[in-house]
Amino acid sequence: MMHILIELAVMPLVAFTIGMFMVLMMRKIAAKIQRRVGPPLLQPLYDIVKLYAKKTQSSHGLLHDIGIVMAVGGYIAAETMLPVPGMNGIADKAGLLTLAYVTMIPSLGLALGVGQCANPNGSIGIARALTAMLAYDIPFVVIIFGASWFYGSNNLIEVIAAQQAGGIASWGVTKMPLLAIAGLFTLYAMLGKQPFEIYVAPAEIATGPMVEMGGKHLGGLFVMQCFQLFTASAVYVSMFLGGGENWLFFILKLFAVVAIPMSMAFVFPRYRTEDVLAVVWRWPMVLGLAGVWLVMH
Amino acid sequence: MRPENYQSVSQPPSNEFELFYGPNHPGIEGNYALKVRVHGDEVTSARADGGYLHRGFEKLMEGRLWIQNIALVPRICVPDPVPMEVCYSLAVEELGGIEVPLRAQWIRVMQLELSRIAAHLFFFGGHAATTGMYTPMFWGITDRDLILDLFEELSGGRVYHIYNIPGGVRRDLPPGYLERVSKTLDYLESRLPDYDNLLFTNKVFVHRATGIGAMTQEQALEWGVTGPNLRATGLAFDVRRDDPYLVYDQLDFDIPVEAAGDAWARSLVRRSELKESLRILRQVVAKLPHIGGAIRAPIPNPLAWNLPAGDVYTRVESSKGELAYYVVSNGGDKPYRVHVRGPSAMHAVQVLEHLATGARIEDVAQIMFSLDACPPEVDR
Amino acid sequence: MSDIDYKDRGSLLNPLKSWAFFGRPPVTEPLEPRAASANYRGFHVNDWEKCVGCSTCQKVCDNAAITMVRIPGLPVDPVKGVRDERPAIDYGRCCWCGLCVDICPTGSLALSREYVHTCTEEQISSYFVLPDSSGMHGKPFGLGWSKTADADLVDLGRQEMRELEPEQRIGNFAEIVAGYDDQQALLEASRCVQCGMCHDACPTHMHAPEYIRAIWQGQIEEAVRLIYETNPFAHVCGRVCTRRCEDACSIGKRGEPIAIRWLKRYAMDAVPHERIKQIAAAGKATTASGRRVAIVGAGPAGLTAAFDLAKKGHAVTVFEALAQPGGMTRWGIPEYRLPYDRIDRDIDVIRSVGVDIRCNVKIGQDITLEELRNTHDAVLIALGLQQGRQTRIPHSEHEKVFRAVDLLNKITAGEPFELPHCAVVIGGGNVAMDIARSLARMQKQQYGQVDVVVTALEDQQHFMADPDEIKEALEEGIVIRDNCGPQGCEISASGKLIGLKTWKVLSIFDEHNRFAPRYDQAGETIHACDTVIEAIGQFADTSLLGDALTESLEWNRGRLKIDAAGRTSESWLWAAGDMVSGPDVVTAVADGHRVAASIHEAMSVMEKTK
Amino acid sequence: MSTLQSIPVVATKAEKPSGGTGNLLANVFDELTAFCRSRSLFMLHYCTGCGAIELPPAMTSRFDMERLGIQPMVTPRQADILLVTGYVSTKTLKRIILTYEQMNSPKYVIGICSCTVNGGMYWQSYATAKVLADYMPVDMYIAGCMPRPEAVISGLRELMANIRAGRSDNWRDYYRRYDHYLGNQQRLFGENWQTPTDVIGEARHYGQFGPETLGEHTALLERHQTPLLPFEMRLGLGGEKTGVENKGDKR
Amino acid sequence: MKLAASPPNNVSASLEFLLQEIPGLRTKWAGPRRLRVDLPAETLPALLELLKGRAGYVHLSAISCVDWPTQNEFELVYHLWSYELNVLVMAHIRIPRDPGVYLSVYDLYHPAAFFERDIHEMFGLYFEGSPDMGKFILTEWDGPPPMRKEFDSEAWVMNQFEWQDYRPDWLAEIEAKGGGITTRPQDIRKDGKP
Repeated sequence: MMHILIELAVMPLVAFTIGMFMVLMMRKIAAKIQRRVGPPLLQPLYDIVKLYAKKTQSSHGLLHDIGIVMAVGGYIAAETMLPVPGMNGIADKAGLLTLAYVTMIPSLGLALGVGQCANPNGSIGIARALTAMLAYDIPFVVIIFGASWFYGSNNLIEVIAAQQAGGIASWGVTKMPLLAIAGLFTLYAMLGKQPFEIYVAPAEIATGPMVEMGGKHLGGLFVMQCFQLFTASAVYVSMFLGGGENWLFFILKLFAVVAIPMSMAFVFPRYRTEDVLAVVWRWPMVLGLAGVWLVMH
Repeated sequence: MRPENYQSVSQPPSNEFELFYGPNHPGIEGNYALKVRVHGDEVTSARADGGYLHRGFEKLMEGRLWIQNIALVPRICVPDPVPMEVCYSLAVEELGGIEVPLRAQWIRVMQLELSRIAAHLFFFGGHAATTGMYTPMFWGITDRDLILDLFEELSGGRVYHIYNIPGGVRRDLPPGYLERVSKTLDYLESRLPDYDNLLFTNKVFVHRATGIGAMTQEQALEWGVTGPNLRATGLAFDVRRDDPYLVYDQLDFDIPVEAAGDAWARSLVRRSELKESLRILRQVVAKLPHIGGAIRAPIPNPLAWNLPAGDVYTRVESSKGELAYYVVSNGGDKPYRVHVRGPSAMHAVQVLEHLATGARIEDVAQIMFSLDACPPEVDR
Repeated sequence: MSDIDYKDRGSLLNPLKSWAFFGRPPVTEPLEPRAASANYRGFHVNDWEKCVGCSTCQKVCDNAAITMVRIPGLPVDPVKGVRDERPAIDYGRCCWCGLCVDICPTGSLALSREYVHTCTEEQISSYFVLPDSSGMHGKPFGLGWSKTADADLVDLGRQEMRELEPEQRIGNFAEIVAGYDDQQALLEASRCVQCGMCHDACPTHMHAPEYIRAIWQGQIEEAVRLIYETNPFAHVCGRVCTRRCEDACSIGKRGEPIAIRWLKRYAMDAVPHERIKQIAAAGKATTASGRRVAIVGAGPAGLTAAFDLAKKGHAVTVFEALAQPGGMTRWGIPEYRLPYDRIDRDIDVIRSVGVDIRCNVKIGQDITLEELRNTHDAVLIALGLQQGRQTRIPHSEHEKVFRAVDLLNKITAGEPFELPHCAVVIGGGNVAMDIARSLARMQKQQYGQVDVVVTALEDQQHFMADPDEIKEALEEGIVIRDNCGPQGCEISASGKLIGLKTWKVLSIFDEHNRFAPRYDQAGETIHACDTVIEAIGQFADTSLLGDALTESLEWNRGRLKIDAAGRTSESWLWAAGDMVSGPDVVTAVADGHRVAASIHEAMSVMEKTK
Repeated sequence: MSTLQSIPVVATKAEKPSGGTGNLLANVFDELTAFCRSRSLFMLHYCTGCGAIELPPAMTSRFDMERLGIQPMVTPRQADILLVTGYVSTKTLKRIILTYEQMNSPKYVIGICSCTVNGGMYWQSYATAKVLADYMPVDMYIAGCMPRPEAVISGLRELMANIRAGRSDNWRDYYRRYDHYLGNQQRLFGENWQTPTDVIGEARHYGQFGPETLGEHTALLERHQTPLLPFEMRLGLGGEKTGVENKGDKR
Repeated sequence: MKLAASPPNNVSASLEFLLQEIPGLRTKWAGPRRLRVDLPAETLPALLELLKGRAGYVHLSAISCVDWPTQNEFELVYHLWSYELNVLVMAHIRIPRDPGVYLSVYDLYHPAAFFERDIHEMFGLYFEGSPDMGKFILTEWDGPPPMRKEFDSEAWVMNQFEWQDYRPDWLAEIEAKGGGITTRPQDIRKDGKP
């Protein structure tokens, strides 16, 4: 029991740390394409510490605070369901579908918090965020369905074990390439970077949900971003890239998975909202359904 | 006196709400504001709100000597200051009957075109950034900086050159300057394919920009649109060719046009214009070494310089459109009246209001940036 | 116009080509500020050695960013046009346009290549700086935007004055200088930067910047009014002033100074005489004070004092020994430099305010000073230097050896004298030039050719005379032999003067800066001539004071001792003019004002105590 | 402004527990926050004047502010630095004050260009405010018209050093001498000027209350102030409008 | 402008011929492409209609207002450009300063709306029929129309604002030695002394 408790504490910490470096990687990739140096190594940490150390905080009320707690808490809960090398947490109690649900909590929490901020930009932003969630969650569920069908389980521990049994040949990406591509696409949309960055959109709606966030609220969102990057990539790695045999490979896989959308993000503008729906419901859905069809036959 | 930002919040009808674009908003160019009323995603009405950059230039200029105003005029349009200086100088020269030496005229053309390139590079970045793509901005501003380096070497100032003076220019070219201009031109030319790859052939960008803020040529003429925005609707008019000043009639350049009149066409026109400016600069660099002589016509002691009474309307083609100065002298040592007709005065107010109405929220910023509106020109 | 692929639809893959930049180094500059370009407009530097505190930068500054600060300990020299003021710059106003640099008359101001200055709110006073050559933070960054020849906003060249050509002027006494026409005057006046150095340098502190500005604005009468505020000898000073103002002019630091004298002349000539009289009379006291002042000598000093006192309502009588008023300006200056009708006009203006001038009254003979003292409330003696100094070289007592002032007097009076065929002038001052050139004109008229030699101790660069005078003299055919120390007149056996013997001068002053010329005998020259004219200086004839008064007055090195206001040790007697201040028209005018003020004050006191 | 000299130099490191009472952990924590604050500065993306034109170069590749941890942020809530880039017209000044009051402390104001110090080249203009420090405390000035990107970066580095050393604390001054700043604002905007932020309430809440927080000008404010209507949320959640806190409530 | 090619003779002739239809109108060529037209205020709409309808003057480049308090008049200058003729017509009219009302030309030229609004703000001149005479730039200004000649901006500023009070060390040192500021910039300005 103690063992589980420690894991429950450590897993989010690990996720946060890795996520922070993913944020750094993202900013470094941007810097590289933009021909500049970019931020120093611990910049994401400085940002978060600074935000939490703000001396005055502008809270718009209880729901504003709770919303952020929900956003971060949802991901913390998700981390405990994501097996990492050596730690399974409560992964065997929660399946992929649970995970999919849990990862929706942050968006809903955010919606709650932003709602109380009563800034029209925030409201538009959260509407867009929920639309985006709607967009990527449907192919995501299809992919989960396909993968679960294939592995015969939606328990991630079993899914990972099944993949690790036969090396690369038994990875989801080789067994179900169509689903893997659809998954990558969905992951891209999930991360919400250009061209799917519809809900932050500084030039349009002044960073949308974040518009009224400052201090610890914004810090919470920064933490959430770290978790989000880790969660999305860890889910993908677990489903298609054989999970983590050991920490080294696991981290390499995680970063590789995140690096692909990040490298594309900075050379594209963002779509309009309906374009996101159109694109995400078309390509990953078609690929996903085809993949499911293949898996089922 | 409560700021009206807060006053009107609860007023719109229940199915609409009001959004403030600016003055503190990344979707607005400079310090400017646009109040839009939104129904769902669609803008039902838009009101421009200027004056945040109002300094009363026209009043200030009435209180300063003819020469002191050269420091003031570039501030009227910060991203593209040279046309301001040149246009003012041309007006003063015409009033005073001063013949500008040929060499100074060629140097002015060089500056004008360099400034145009700098402004267009700025524009690409800004336009791309409104659609969420920041890399062109980073590239554009970095490449623009090389032009600022050239300006710094020429005039001692990166942004405010204050280099044109009634009668000519203030300093001669530094030694070896034209070679460095040439080198920068080479570099910029080598960068154009990168911009094409990243921006002008970017499927998502094309998708985002096509059809946005479209106007027909008739509408454009009705609303007083000028410059690249007018050329994007298919009318090949350019003050440089059709109302020539300086030595533009001795230069060989084309006037790029596009037919669509939308944000994409406006971007493409500027892209082609940038190439034309490079072409003009090549000609200037080739020609300038063969033009000797003074760089400035003798002007009297600026502290005691009366210009004959009269009025004059000078126009130049700035990167934003038709820039004009109406200068009146009553025979004194200061202008009696200066009226600055900034091209953005049209673009940022009624054209923007027209185009934004009926547009989608996500396109409002793009419409403003694609018009390349420069708020200080509106506010003055 | 399409010259790109996928123009209408775009491509998804093309943007990915930008991944090439993963393999390229960043273009980011190091954090430390780069060196600015060679003519960068950074913070100001000011070469205090060159700066004269003229404040022209302050006037051109469109942002009102420049404050003039007086710094004790810096050299001050109004005569050379140097003030102990330096510009301080408010970087809360400055826009670094560099107009101050381009207009700086001395070229002392420049912008450096330094451009970083940051401070907190407590240190905001660091935005107000007094630039010197060390740079804003004491670190050298090198000069950036500085003055270049083709970018000078100061107009260094003077309007060309039309003059008679040498061949046109040599045979007559017509005025050489034509004067400016309207256009020229306007252009010349527009060169002025209104620094006021001329005002400071002028002995009588004429409002030169103001009247130049008035001329530029076309308000000539206003200019005349301003001139008359400080100088009733306006016509005279418009022609023959020693123009200290132009020596001080800040434009003259690098170029030709403003032709202040010619502008004054232009203003005076452009306004009708009757109008000038009205302007000059403006401000005259409407009631008579009942006080009577006697002034001895109708020269510039005496008449200026008379003008001032008469305007204050005092009854002024001027006694002049010679036939016409004007003093040395009439009797000492040749007509080609100063036509007599111009002196007459000045005097007419002075008379028009109520000054009574009595000529041909010799004090000491016709009337004594004691009598004047008894009949007047105050007496001013304002004598000119009418007596020429003598060299006292051997044979200088010969009848063919003259004093220049005596000859000039004769020429003015039209008295006949034997015109020399061949004259040698001793002296290198303006008087020497005057007599040489006057003689040359007469020679040309009478003999058809010029034969005048000017010898002087100094070399030609250091002559006391105006360079213009020397140049014109040479043009007129006068021979100048410098570095010649007169040693004696050569007398022929028949007692005729045949020449002047000079030795070559090695040096004029000894190491203590005392006058002690050393000669080289080897350089002995005999200048053949039939007349020698001494023009080595003048002195005043104070014999009219009478022995008793001479005895009771205090003296100082041969000159009357006066206090700062011009009062002698006798409380009823004031002295002014060349006799106390040395030969100079404008100084005499200044003297006149000073004693007039003093006399007026003394009489006001008398009024009260009565 | 003539009162400049009377501004007390705010005590450095006022937050630090004094003397021996501070334990090691607290000191380390303070050091860490000071360090992170200095290394992570979000500047508000607000182009108030012409100096803003040199910020894009400073932010972009050539001078890359991000390597110092400085990045632009879009809304005042997120930002630490308010860059006042040059002249502020009266109209803009109102927005800047609103913006400043909405930012979370510690916040820093940087006055760029001549115009923020003494009116700059628009000193004769009827439309611009002249001395920025009259209306809000300024932490750093950068000279130039406009300063080059290098100068901007030098100024920011100077600010970072000050923050690191715990010196840049002028934001407290706004709370402690609110009456002074409000007085100047009222002089320019009229006496019925009010902002939606309850500065006095915040000062009390965060322990920044000083003897000069209240005064004649705040008394005037109370007299003229009209309660700001709470923004009606149509979702029925209630709550307040952006940054609007009803001033009457907290007293 | 000097280098500009003159418009063909027939253009200038036909333009002048056309303009003869307007009574009380004087023309003057101010440059090769600049035709100055002075006309009574009441005939301006007719001129604009003529130019727009018959000479292709579709572009209203600007409306400039000049205040002539000594004549108690406002001068309005309509700068019109024809994309066909490439000649700028500057139509000058004078209207009395009081009451300062004129007709809007918005119906003919939409850009007039901006310029008329601007002139209304800056000069207080009212245009009847203009779509919007509300404030745009000077929304927070309650003084007189600032561009009028009688409004002295510098005096107003000196009265309204205080300035930075610098106390640099060097100045204190100099003052201790007996020197100090002699001429402040405002001392040399004729108008607007504080």
